[in-house]
Amino acid sequence: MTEISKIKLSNAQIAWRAAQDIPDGAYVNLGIGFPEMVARFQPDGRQAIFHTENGVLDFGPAPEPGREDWDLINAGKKAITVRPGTAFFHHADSFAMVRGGHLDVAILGAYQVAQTGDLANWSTGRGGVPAVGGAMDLVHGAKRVAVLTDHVTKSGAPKLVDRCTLPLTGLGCVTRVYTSLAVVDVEEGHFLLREKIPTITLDALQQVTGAPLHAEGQVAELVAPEDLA
Amino acid sequence: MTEISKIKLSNAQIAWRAAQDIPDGAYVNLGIGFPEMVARFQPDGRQAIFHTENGVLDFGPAPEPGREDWDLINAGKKAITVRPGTAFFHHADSFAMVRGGHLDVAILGAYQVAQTGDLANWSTGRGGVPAVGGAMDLVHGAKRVAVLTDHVTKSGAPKLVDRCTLPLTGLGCVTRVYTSLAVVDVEEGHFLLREKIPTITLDALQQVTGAPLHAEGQVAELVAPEDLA
Amino acid sequence: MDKRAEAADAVSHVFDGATVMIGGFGGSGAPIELIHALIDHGVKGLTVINNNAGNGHVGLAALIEQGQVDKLICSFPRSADPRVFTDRYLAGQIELELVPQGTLTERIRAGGAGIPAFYTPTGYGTDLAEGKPTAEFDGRMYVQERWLKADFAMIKAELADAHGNLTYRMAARNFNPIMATAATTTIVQATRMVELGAIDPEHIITPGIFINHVIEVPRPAQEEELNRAGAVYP
Amino acid sequence: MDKRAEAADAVSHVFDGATVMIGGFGGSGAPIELIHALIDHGVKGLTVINNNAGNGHVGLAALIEQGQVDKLICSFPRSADPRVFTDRYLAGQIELELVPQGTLTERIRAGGAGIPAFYTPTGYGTDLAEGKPTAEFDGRMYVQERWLKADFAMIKAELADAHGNLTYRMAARNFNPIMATAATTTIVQATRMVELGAIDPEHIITPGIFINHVIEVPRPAQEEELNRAGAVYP
Repeated sequence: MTEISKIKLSNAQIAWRAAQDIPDGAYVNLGIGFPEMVARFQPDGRQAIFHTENGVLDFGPAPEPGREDWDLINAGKKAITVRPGTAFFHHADSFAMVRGGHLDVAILGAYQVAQTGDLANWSTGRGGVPAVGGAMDLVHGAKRVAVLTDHVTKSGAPKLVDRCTLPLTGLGCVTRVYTSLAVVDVEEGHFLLREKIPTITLDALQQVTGAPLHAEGQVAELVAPEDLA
Repeated sequence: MTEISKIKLSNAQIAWRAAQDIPDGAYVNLGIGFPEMVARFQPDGRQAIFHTENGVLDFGPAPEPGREDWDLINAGKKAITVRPGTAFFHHADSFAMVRGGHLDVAILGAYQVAQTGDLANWSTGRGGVPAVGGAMDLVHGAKRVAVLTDHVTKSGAPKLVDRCTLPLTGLGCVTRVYTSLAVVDVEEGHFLLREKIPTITLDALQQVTGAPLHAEGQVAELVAPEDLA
Repeated sequence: MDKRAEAADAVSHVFDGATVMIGGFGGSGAPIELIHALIDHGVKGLTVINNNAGNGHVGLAALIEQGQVDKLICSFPRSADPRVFTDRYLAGQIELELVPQGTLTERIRAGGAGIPAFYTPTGYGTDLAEGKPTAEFDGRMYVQERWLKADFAMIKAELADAHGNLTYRMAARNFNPIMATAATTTIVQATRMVELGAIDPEHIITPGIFINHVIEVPRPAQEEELNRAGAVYP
Repeated sequence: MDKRAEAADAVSHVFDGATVMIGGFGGSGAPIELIHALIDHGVKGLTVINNNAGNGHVGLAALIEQGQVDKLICSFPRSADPRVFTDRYLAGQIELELVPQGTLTERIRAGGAGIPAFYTPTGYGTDLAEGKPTAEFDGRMYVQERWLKADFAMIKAELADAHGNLTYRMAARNFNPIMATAATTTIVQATRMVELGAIDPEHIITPGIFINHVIEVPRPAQEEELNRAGAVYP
């Protein structure tokens, strides 16, 4: 564990890696929190179009502090801006975009991802006030549903698992997982390892993964820039 | 029969009578053809707001000949005009207004109306090319569904019947019928005679009606202006 | 026809035990002045439908704090300061029906459009679909969801005319147009009243057919700003 | 990203046997130039979804007259001059699925919104609901209807930008915005291309996410006017 925490990618590096898979002009929804970071790392020459489920398409970055207009926010209730091409619409139209399969990619956080593609990311199952928001909608409809996550929990338990033990967000919905150690696809009920950081062995990676990692041919090296902010 | 054809109200008079029941500010859909005539006879000081299911609310009358804009038409594909308050919307929003119960009145033509409120107004059942348009939608949702019709067919057969023999538009949907001889409500599975023209006896009216006419107290006189254009 | 009214008069029809949709997503599009008028009206036992559960001590949070809400139907009862709802919920003083956001949205839209039930992939196989009918279409499983309707909707618009034709302001549009369609009586607070015909027919987002009462509130309070200032209502 | 294209290129992807939604209500909003490009393309065996069945010998009527349509899904196959469809239909050369107009509309909207099935009161107890599942909700009977999707949608807009953000013109809006959402590939003919950002974000009716190809057609033909002039295509 100590070793892994030293070699693993930062959240910014995970977000950077996910951003490399987004083509120019893709329609993308970034989940609240960590996934929002993906917007910062779009490769030069590519411009994704971001959707926020409260009813804005193709919005711009956060305004300068003090310049916020609280009628212009994203799903995380953070202030955003308009840019040429921005469109406003109501919630039913917004979730028609989501549920109707019009997003190219949804990028979300996770508590657990199962090898079947099941996702648990809305409830720790520990009581308190439950809250789901748009998570259960976003996992259905987008052509690709990608997850950004640490490879293990803070206590070292695998987050890529055989079966989710936490309350599910959706069944069989995740297509790719970007972790702090690897890039893993979900295909036909198993994990397919696509990339891993060079400083971990396959065995060590398997040990912190809760279900078998399969591979087809070469597993590529997962290398992200060091100096990401 | 000869006698009835001499004493009966004209279509304009039937439309006039129906118009008297429309309060100021009511949201109204007039079916294609004969029912469209109702718009001409709004009492002074009252202004209904007309809906056309192709996507316009609160439109104005037909333009002068030669001034038509064929992007601005009603459900009958006749040219209309805008006026202060006009709104445009798409078909799904338009039928949400219809199906969602937001219209105060829909006024339609009929082949047959049954005492149960069943309506047949879309198909003569004789083959050819079937066409339904919005008829089946309009009969569900409006708070009142009124029918304008001759009391009998051209061959003298009753149009107010025990059971419809023609293909149905909707079950139990008609609330009031304005005929060339009478005003009849549909209540709890029977016809309730509200008004009749003074020149026909109750017996004679019953004879040209295909189901029993009930009455509660006084049957009012149905009198319409003579000089309607 | 003139639908203009005063806030106190318009909300005076809201009765004990009524179901009330309240527009807004967080503070954007929340009809703060109408909610406060409802607090002044003092009605009890409400079922409220909103995306959230209030923030701080104004607007919906204040309505809950006054003990006027028995049940909340929402997708995300969290906010920067959700204490009012959280405390009452954990004490068992308020019922919560948690609905995925897109399903909440579509249920409201269905209520307004006369669709009593529909099927959605959202929530299938999760705790939030427990006990709901399911069906397979084209090899995929779906959950049947029912429409949502309300006795009253209270919404916030930008421009309004006397017939209730409305526009909205940026992301403050959110739930407002769909809630306007799903209530028996819809009350709107608009930031600016304009002459009939002043809104281009192409730009009207909510046609007046859905609106019953229009209240002009020229400089509406913004929940986010009230909370940053530590406001408490009443 | 730039979605601008030529009509011939955009329609060249339409394949034999494809399902094609065509916008418009009668002639208003009918994308005549796109339909004529599809005639030039010469594809066969199409299933067409439109409210009507064409009028005269241009647009949809011409597409049918060329024998390119095997099946029509519509609500009202009548018009001032419906002979092309009528003759083929009575000769058994074209299949007709007749759908109540609001149900047609809602099925398309459902296709675009990821709702595989819904219940509607429309048509219950009539010939047009024969064989369809029914269910009771709150004491009233409803018919279950399925979504409609298409391989292609061809629509007509007023303004467009390079991302496919669109406005429409008056009652020509009709089916166009909902068909835009329900097809794998949506092709739009717009009367005027404008710069990105030139359409106010509040006034965009169809956001570009639903659009694949935008063709500028500066002076579009109007079906009604073509027919009054006795036009025939090709």
